[in-house]
Amino acid sequence: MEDIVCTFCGSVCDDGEFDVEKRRVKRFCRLGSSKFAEKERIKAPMVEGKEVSYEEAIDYAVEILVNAKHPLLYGWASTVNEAIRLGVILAEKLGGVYDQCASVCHAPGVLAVIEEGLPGGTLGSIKNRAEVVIFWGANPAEAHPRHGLRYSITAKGLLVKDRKQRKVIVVDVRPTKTAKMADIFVQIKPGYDYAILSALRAIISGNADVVPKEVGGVSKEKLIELAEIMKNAKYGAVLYGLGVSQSRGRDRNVENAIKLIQLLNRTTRWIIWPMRGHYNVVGAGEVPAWEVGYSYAIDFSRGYPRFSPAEFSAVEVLNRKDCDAALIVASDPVAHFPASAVKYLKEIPVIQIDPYPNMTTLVSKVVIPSAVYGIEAEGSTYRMDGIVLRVKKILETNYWTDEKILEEMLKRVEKLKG
Amino acid sequence: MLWIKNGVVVDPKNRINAEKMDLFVKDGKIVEESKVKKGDCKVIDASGKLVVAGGIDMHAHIAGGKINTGRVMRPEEMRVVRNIAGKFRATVGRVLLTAPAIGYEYAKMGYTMSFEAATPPITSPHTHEELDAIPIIDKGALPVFGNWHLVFKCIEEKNLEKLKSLIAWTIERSKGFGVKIVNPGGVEAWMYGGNVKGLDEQVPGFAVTPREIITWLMRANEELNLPHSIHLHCNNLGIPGNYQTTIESIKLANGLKNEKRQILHVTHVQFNSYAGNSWRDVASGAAEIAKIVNSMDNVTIDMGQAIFGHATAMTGDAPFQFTLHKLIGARWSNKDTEVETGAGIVPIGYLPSNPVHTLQWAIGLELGLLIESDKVVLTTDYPNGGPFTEYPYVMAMLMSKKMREGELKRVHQYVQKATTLPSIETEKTLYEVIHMTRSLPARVMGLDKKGHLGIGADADIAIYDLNPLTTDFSNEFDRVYKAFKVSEFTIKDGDVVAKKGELVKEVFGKTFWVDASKKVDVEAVIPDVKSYFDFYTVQFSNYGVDERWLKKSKRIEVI
Amino acid sequence: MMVVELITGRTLDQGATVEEKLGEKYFNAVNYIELDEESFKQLGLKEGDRVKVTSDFGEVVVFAKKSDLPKGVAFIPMGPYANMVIDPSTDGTGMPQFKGVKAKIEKTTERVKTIKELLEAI
Amino acid sequence: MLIIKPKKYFEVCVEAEITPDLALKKVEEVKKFKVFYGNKIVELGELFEISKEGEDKKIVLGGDFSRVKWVGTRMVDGEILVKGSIGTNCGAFMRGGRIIIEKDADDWLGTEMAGGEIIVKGNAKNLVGCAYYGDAVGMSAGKILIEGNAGNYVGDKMSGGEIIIKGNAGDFIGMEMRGGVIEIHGSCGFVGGDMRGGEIRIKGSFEVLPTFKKTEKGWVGDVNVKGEGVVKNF
Repeated sequence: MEDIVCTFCGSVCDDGEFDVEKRRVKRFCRLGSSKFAEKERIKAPMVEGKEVSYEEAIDYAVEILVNAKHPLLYGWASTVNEAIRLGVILAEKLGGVYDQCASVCHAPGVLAVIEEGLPGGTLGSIKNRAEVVIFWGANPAEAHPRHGLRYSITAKGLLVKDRKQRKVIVVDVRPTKTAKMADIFVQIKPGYDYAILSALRAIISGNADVVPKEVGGVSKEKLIELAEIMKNAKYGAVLYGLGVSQSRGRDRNVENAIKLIQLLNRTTRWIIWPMRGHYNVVGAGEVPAWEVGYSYAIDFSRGYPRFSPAEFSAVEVLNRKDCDAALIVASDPVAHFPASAVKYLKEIPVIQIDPYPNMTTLVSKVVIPSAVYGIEAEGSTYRMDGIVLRVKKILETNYWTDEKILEEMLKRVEKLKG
Repeated sequence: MLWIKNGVVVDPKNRINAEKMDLFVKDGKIVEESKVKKGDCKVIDASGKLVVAGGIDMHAHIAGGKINTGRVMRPEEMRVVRNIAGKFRATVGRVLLTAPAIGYEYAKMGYTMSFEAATPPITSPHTHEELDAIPIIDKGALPVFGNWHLVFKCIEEKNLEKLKSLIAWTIERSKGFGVKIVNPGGVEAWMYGGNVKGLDEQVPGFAVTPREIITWLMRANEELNLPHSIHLHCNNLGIPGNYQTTIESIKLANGLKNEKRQILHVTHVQFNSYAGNSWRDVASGAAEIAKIVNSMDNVTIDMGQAIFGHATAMTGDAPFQFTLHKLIGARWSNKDTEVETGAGIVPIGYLPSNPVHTLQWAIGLELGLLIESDKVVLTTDYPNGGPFTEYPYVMAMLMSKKMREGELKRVHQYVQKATTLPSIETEKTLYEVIHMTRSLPARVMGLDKKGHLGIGADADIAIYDLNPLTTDFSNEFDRVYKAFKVSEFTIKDGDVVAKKGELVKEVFGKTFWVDASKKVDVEAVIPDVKSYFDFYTVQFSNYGVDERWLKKSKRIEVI
Repeated sequence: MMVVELITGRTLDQGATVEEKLGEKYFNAVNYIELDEESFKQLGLKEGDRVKVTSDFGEVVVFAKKSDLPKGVAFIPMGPYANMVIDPSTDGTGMPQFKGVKAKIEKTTERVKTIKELLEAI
Repeated sequence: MLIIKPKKYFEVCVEAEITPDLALKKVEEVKKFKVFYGNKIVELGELFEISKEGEDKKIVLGGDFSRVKWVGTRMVDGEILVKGSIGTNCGAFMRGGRIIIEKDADDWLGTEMAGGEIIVKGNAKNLVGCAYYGDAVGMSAGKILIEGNAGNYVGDKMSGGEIIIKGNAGDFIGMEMRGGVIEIHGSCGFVGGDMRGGEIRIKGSFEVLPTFKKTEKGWVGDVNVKGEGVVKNF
């Protein structure tokens, strides 16, 4: 089968070739190939370690959720929009909290968008037009291995034809694998992204005189050089990663970078975009945005949606012990949340829906295995730049899809809630 | 089955003006009396009430990347709670509404169809996912063509057949409804930080001009004979002096004719009707625009009325959005979309104390009043000019000089010298306003089962607590406004969905799209399309929307 | 003993094994700390030795790995080991600080816990 | 004076928009006041012991209120005395009166406050006197005094009023500030990014951004927004 869509990272490559006999995918990177490889699965639905039917597991799960005062519904980045939509409606009906993986990933970027907007473009604009690409706190060589080839570094575009016509700059706190592919590497002191961005804005707007000799471990000369490259590019792109959104300054770093892009657009063209992680983490934000107005950290306890990351992001809900049950779909918070949050997850009833056993399985009271989207089921997903791709069904399975499981849950919840 | 008894019907398409009559509905259609068993009918007593077809919003931004980014960047818009979760969905939104809120609010107002006015073909799957999430109303979406490299290429080659094939292929792939053109050439120029300033300025990197883009797409559209004409957002939007560009663009329709509908629809013309040289001496060019539109028999427009209060500018006109961001210093989102097009989003508000905003408000009304009712559709270009929920305000204003006089007193007096609004005596009749909100948009979009109440029409019906036979529309404007805000009954495909502003049933409407792929040899353009896919970031086979993905597809085949 | 600025992040190995979290490969992909050569010397470490990482928020024992890092910066792949010591507070943003946490590093003879043991200890 | 004490440990947070107006009502009426216990709407009396002493417009919150949110929101006068700690959004949109918190305050204290006074005897967390997401202006008038430490993002988009922190403050203080005063007796991280006006006084150490000019008045900036805010030691 051709033109298979990858369901690993936010690059969502759609040019894979799948050999059904050998169960192997061609053309994808190591991460994509691992996604399509055969792995250990959760064998059957389980309640407290005992195998049960799907219906029994769903009944049990729904009882927990309906009786909860404030259930947390978390995950969603590795499933399709159809399932996410049901998850959002379920959270609304249950009066719970909807939160998604971005809240420990790129969500600070959303806060920045609220402050300043998002002057961006699709990956195709970068591939075809960007003569300068800056990876800021992003390491696609390890997190999005084919990004450079398909969209940003060696991608062959219409106006920017190849690598020679494109300048690649990496700004990071360490010489990453991506930094080694760059024309220029700017190594900065951890925690100084904000200050450096402020300095660049000052230099570009003609206030270089106030900028001190060194900012965040970077000399003023180097900053001026960087500013000149940015000003002189006909079309440039800043692609930022978790180095910006997970470190000191978080949303403020992104906000400052957006302000820099706004400034550059007064004289030339620049765009900025986050290097989103999971294949459908964008969908996990887009779907709730059209269904209920916000993209993450959404509370429905009052019967209508409210947004507050300081209170309703999953880590805060858990740190504050502000939930009494959790439904985890297509995610592994036990592996990826700080220990304090994991500690509380261990204390409350957890329901998991996932194809694969993971650390969250170990703390879950109800485990419901699901089909793997992109291999065993189809559905729509959003690439990191919001371009929609339909992941495909290649193989048959007896596992239920997330969509079917959630639909059954929703039916039961609606019945119980009247 | 439904029997709507004793209503006072206004149905301009069928030349019915305030006649007392009964309507019958069966299987979602309006049928003859003989087709129903009256005993089995649910009866709605519409005595002394106005019965009209469901309203049609032919140009709004209701789904897709733009409005959704708007929602994410404006949580303050989302704090207005409209419905608490219960039997129906929780809905929120001040002007920017969630998808369920869009469906519910249209329905409560007696509107039953709305078109998403601009979707880049590559993002059409997103647009359709959002359209599918909007309950009750019927929907459609217009893919954009005016800045697409492939379109430029066909025009450069002067190959009309290829262009026709490209349009047919794109509309089928994107499940689109027609050909939208946004600032032709200007958005491509924006990729280099520029814009195009006139119809004859060459688009950077291409041997084409906006004039050629419009003309060629118009010709291709006509040869394909699509239900809708080209749908043009003119160059120079939002720039003082732009009314001349608009007039020149309108003239491009000269010489072409279509039996059923216009050749050219120019959209949200309010934003393209500015005289003057700068924001300091900006004035209305609406009278000139009205003159040219009235003089032509193949051009229609919609108003793009500005409503005082909050709004969000969102359009494919990316360079304009950046200009707006610089002008007012507000947040700014931008989306350069592959080699297809671009878009931008900026929060705005219209204040009656601001001379420019007041001018915009007045120009919309001038257009609505000065242009013949058979050529101007009521829109706010939601959410650019403001909320669609204020259509009743515009309807009432068009029908009452007295209401306008009252409003003119509370706004910035700049409008007195900069517009003709204070001197306009015209009061549109109810018949005209119903036409402007129902039968006309249906005709403009080429929908023969919509916008009227004749036998065979879709049973999309609105009943208002307003007796046209006894209402003084000039003086009772407040009552008129309130009556149109909230329908007594809204009926969608024969189902009563809302009653006195309360939702009673949630249904899902259809998505209308046009299939002209049999009309031309689509294969003629495929090699070119495929060669362009080297510059796309998705595979050719993964581009577009399959019909089975749509919740409720309504394919309109063009033969 | 020395104090470092600890960062976490994705690696190819972590990514390629992320759907097999209860397996050996994932364990190996996330249970180490990268330090620069000088820090290695300073702590008297050789590749594969164990170090104890202690921050204000917890402690964890991981294997030591030499890497091309600036002095004073240490890296643990994102995952359960890193999460024992990162700062869980979100400072009002909803996002814990996964990058840039002060941590104390010392050579140890303590065992590296398995993933299950790690979870039990929380 | 109304005295309110929790009856039990709350399994999830409670949202109780209590203002001193309640102190003027009869106890029976106060007991019926609606609060949110997770997704359940319950009566105040179901979760709290309520008693009344005298008629003054004052509420005393005894016991632990650290899991109770939105106390004192939109209050215009009177007094709330919190004997322990308080939950998030305390004193949001407050226009007058006084809130005294004897222990700690959680995030979003005094958000968009437009008058009145908040005194925290312990520590405050993040987003003190800020604007809610999407809003253009933070605290515009009134006074917040924190005797202990405060977290990140203090006085974001603040346009007036005064925030005094006797201990340390966190990072990113007075960002996009337009007016008013922030006084920190201890130390803090970055201050005044994109500050347009107002004054930030710091006794201890802090980090100056590279977009401030050193003048006799102190550090003036932020030049990126042609700002005239002042950051200085005192």
